[in-house]
Amino acid sequence: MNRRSRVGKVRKIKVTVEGGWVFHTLTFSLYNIQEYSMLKYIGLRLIHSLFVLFGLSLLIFFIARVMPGDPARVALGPLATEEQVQKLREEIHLDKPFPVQYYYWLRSLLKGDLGRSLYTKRPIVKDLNEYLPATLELVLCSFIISLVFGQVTGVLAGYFRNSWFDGLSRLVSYIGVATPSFVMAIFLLLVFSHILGFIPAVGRISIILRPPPRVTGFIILDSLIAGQFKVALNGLKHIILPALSLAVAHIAQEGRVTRSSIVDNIQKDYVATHVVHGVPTRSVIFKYLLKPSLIPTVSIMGLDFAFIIANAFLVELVFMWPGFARYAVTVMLNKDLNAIVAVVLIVGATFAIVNLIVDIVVSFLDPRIRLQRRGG
Amino acid sequence: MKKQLLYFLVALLLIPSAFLTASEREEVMPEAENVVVINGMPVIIPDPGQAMDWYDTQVVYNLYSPLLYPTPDGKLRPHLAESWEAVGGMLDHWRFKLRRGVKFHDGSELTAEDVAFSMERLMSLGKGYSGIMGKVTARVIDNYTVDFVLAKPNAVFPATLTLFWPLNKDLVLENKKPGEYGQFGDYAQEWLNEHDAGSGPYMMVSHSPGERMEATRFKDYFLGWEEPKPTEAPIERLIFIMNWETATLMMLLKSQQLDVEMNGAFSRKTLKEIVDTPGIGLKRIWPEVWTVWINTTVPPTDDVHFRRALLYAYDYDAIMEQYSPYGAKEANIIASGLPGLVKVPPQPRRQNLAKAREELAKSKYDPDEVKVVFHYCAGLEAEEEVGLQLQADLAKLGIELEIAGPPWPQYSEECAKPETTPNLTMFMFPIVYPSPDSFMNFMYHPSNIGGIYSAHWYVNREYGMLIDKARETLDSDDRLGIYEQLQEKIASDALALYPYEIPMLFTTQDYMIGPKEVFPIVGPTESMYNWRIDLTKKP
Amino acid sequence: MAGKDMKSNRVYAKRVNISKSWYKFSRNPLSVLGLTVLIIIVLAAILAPYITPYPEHAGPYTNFPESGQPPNLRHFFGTDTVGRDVFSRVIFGYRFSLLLAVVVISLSVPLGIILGLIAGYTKRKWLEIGIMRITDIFLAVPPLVLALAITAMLSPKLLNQMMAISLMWWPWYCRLVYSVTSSLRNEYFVHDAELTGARKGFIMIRSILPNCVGPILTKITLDMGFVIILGASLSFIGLGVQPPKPGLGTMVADGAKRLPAEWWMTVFPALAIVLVILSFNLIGDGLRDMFAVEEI
Amino acid sequence: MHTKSPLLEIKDLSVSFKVFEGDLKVLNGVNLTINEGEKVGLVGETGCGKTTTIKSVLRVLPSPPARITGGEIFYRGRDILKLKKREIPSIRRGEISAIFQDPLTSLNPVFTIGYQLQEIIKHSLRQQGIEEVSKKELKSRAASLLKETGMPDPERILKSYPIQLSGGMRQRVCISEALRVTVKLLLADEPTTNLDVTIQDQILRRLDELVEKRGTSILFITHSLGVVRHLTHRVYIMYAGNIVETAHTKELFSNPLHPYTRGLLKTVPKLTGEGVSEGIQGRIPNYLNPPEGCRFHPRCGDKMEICINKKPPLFNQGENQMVACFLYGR
Repeated sequence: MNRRSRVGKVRKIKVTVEGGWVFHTLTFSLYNIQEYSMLKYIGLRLIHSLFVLFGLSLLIFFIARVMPGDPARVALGPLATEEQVQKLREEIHLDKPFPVQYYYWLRSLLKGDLGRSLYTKRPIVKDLNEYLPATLELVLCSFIISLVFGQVTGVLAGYFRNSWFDGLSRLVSYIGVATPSFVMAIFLLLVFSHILGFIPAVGRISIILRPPPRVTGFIILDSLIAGQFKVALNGLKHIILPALSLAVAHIAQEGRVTRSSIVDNIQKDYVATHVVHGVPTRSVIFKYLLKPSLIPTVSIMGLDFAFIIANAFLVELVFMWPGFARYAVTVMLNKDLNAIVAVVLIVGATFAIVNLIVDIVVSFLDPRIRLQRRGG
Repeated sequence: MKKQLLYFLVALLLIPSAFLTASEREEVMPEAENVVVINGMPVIIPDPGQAMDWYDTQVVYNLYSPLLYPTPDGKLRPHLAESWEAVGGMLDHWRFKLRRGVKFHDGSELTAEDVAFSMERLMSLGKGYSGIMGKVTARVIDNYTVDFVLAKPNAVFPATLTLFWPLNKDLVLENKKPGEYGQFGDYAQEWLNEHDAGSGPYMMVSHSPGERMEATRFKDYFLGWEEPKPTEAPIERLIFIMNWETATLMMLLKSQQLDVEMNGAFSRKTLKEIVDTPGIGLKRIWPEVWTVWINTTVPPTDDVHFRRALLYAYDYDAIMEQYSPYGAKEANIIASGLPGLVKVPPQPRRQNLAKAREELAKSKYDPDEVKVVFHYCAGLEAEEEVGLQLQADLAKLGIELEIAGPPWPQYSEECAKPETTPNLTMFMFPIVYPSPDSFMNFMYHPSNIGGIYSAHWYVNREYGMLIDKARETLDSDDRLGIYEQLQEKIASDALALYPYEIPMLFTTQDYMIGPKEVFPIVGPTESMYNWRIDLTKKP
Repeated sequence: MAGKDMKSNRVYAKRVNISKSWYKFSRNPLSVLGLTVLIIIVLAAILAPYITPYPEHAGPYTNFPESGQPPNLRHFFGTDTVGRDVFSRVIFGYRFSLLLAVVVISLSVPLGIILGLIAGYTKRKWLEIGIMRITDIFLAVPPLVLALAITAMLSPKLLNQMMAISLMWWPWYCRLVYSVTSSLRNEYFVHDAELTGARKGFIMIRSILPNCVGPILTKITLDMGFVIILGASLSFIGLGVQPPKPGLGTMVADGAKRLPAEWWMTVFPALAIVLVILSFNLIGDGLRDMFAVEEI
Repeated sequence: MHTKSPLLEIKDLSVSFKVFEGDLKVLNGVNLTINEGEKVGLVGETGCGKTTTIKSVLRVLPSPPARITGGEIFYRGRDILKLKKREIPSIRRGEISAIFQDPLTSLNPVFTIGYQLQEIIKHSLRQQGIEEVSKKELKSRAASLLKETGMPDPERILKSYPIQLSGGMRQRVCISEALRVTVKLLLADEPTTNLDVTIQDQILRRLDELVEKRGTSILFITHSLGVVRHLTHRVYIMYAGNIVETAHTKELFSNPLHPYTRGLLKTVPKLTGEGVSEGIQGRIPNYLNPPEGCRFHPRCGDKMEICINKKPPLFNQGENQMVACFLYGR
């Protein structure tokens, strides 16, 4: 125990296979949540994340450095003269050795400057400010969809286990998990937009509509704030298909985890105790059964969120969603070094924060984690 | 109880699907009449000092006015400048008299001050089309006269000014941010990404890069808006969108959500579908020369006989026939639509396997022992087709052709060095400014060799001398003579295979009238001043 | 529970009894179906040059008059825009997908296992900390994002794709093995082995590794599916198998341009991807039952 | 001392569990009666069907796989098995209550003790027609319940989660839950098996006191004859889904009749959870294909021919003793 505590303790290792999905629930954390006060714990985790992000930036920088290729030439295009290219190379320190480049980058990062994108020719911070909300809107939306639908189907399938509904949800889950989100996107696009013509296929709102004044960057919210309900509804319709194609796999996944957790818990004595003591069925299912059953679902949510973001990289391409993920793919394809580092770090930071939130939420849901005495 | 609960919850799951059934159509009804939606490319840089890609140029032609304008037959006509001359016959000193009463979008008048400032800005930034013009110093002579002094004599200089769009000096300086250009700050580069400072037929309303740009009609445009016929209307509002998914674009076109598509990278199948779809059609715009560069520095294509053998082996008609309904025709070293084109005899234009074998026999390579590599830009099916056709043809000579289609950034980067450039690389070249120099200087001048514009890597001092000589020749007929001489030489060196030339194809709704004039260079045709809407056909 | 603990602290992993394992596996008919489908797919991919109707269509080949044909008897899945048989290309596409999966797994799993064993077993803190912190860095972003960045920075080739994905994959195994190892590190049977003077490598491989076999095998099966998804995703963006070689993701992306009119160019390759992943997942479920992977 | 009117009467209850291989006939015609105010013990080996019996009474048998194949359960004259679903909670809330074997798992780990206890009290009070109870009132009721069971510092306990309590404390909480209102019948399923011996004793005494005080009937399920001897008036001995013998506690211990009971008594006081080690050879039978006739016959030292073919009914032996064995009748 003492030997390990310096290194971090593996809190829980679980490789669960359910409905064709493997959950890498390797919740490994350097710090035991029960060893510290909440504030201190958050602080330590953030410091750890900073360290990881630092390593990540070093890794990307290193890879970019050893790769062949000339970002400056790519950025300026075929018509640029050699002097123009050379000038740009100096401007972005491409002519300097690796440590010096990294030093310059780190120095400007501390000033809150991520450098300029060679592709959009704008400060990257500005690009992120522009594109990130669109992706967050999409990801949150699909996160909510997968949460709600996953929970409901999971609870139903667990409670009515071995019924037709359970069978159906199992079938859907197999297919949902085996279908990559970009394939799902194309199928949904084909069916709902091309064949049925129900739903608009591209962008955040219809082309001729003017986006509402930006407040949050979330078009649906912004148009509600501006009182443009038509635009909000239009935005909602546009977000359905991409959000759904991101969500399907996770609906399937969360549904299966919730189901197995419900099935686990429903056989526990305490459920019988509640029933025997006359607690109404509704309370038993939606309170006493759901809360403990939620714990495994919530603890895979951080990973879920990360996968939704990653899948958004492709889904945004299919739906021409003008978001961060499409921007990320474009800068990657264009070898826009600064922007690549920035987008990878943003994804890493988001992931770290979401994971931290998830861990805290789980510890609140599960007093066993929060209150367990050390060494138990 | 259990069952009821189940049914209730299943119904709950189904509620969102009610959304799916609501119709899209009624919501898309335009707010204002005459909205035209145009498709462009991902990020547009609508700043004349930085614009470089043809997508930028298309947009800039709508927001700004160039100093000189091309004519549909590839010559020059006055625009912001009323007249121009080489001062004292010296080709390195040009004087331009400006048109009076030209208004910028903020109502202020365009003066020599603005023009000179814009040229200085272009030169200091060193971006965009500045490379094409060379080193230029601007001098204000009076309010409406400006002199440009060049580092090297250049008879073609006026033609390059179709790519020079003066900006509103006061507005630019008002909106500069601190930057590396001293008192000029950043030359308002950032501001100009999302605003305009021009005098063109349209004014920018909003721009979110990579997503959408909107512009409205500038009523005080100096060329004036002719009284429209009762059945026609000028276009009031432009919306540029950035989308390149073929299936999506087709859907937008068919549902009339997209009026003009000028990205133009559709495959043959899609083109056919467009022609067959009622309500939309194709418009032929500027010509593009489809070019397969042959790298002359790597084996086996460093042997001129081997190169010639390739040119004779290719079956030109096979693919051209497929595209002839869309205007494909034989290609030449420079694009048709330019004065000075010669149909050069040494350039093969028919498959001739006997001759190919003959040339192959003269070459130092044994066809069985060599491999030829062909690269094209990923996603461009029409380019892949050429490669596949060539592969089949070369197989008849026993030559193996390897085909690959790397994505654009990798592709253009490969072509930055002779040793990484594949044997064959395929591109489409439009005319950038109305002169054969637009093809010659960047493709064959020894000082410009390298990159996609000259992935043949053939350095020939004589070419350079001839190009420079043409630039020093004032008389245009003499100049064209030099270009003709040059083309013959180039053809005999077998630097490129030309599958065909085809006009850029825009897909438009049938209710779009236009373009009134078709220009051979990129940009002016796409100025929406050139287009109208037929109110009788628009639903 | 009490009885189980009392029995012994020796290796929990049971000796693999093939017929018993098969019995457990085959109790789930879906897993057997998955295995059958997978075997068919693998055989088809291996024998592709002999069994596909038009093997030459998997490479550079054009036949414009035949292009854009809907599915028919001569072309089960129709033809693409240059007249190549989609069915033949799908089968050849499986070759690249499976190859990718096999290479990635066989590169990353041994690396992950070795590093995980070392990190979990070693007494040198710096080594343990070092290895685990490096896995942290690789696991800090979803594998798709980092693999995409790396493949894009390298040139797009199948080989680079393999390298990039392998680089993303070993940390999962490293962490899995590490956590098992470090939890068994102080068990009696490990101490016993140490007291008998066995070499460290021997202890790691003979005493500790067998405890990881179940989860690792299950994870491998499911990861095959994951890697195929990842590969298809990358080649959907154009960073995988280069045309004219058929990559399943590339075919989906190319075909998508012709939606909805010529749907078969997209739908069949897409379904092919779903099918192979589905069969891996079904097998994974069966393996889970077989090893009864529970909380370790 | 206690009235003779039956409170709970189980008649010929048969329950089987459907599993992949077939039907497990776990209960094979169980007969059991509890009178008002009576303390009854139900003794048998692990796996003989004790828990299934009380789960049937409480109607919480997991179904499927369990199925009641025959019999009736009368509670104050009403057949519980024929009650409609919505009528059941009223019985659970005020009439019959239960304590389960494992205090560790019978409390919900993610809610505080106070929350769980108060909600149960609330529903039971509602059943008695007391609709609105203030939170404060609920809390003080919960606290006093805990106090009754001998819990120190009930205020703190209410705010705790089960994980923070020791086994004995948890079982006290369970007892509080079960005795939240004055119930008629308490089914206690091995309430102290998982606790250590000193605490067992304390808790059993406390439970006994509480039951006495309230006049509640209790069915003690246990495998410990010691517990039965001290706490109950009457005992049922169960073997493999059958009641094999019943008698007043004293009579049973002085004069056991059934061979199984006799074997059982020989093991006292070394009884552990590991089955009957000394007295009786063999193990409890497989429910998939239970022996024909008397289910005990394969292990019985006194078996006769008839035992192999015919299931013995309960024969009256004296006033209060009944035994299911052909040794005592035909």
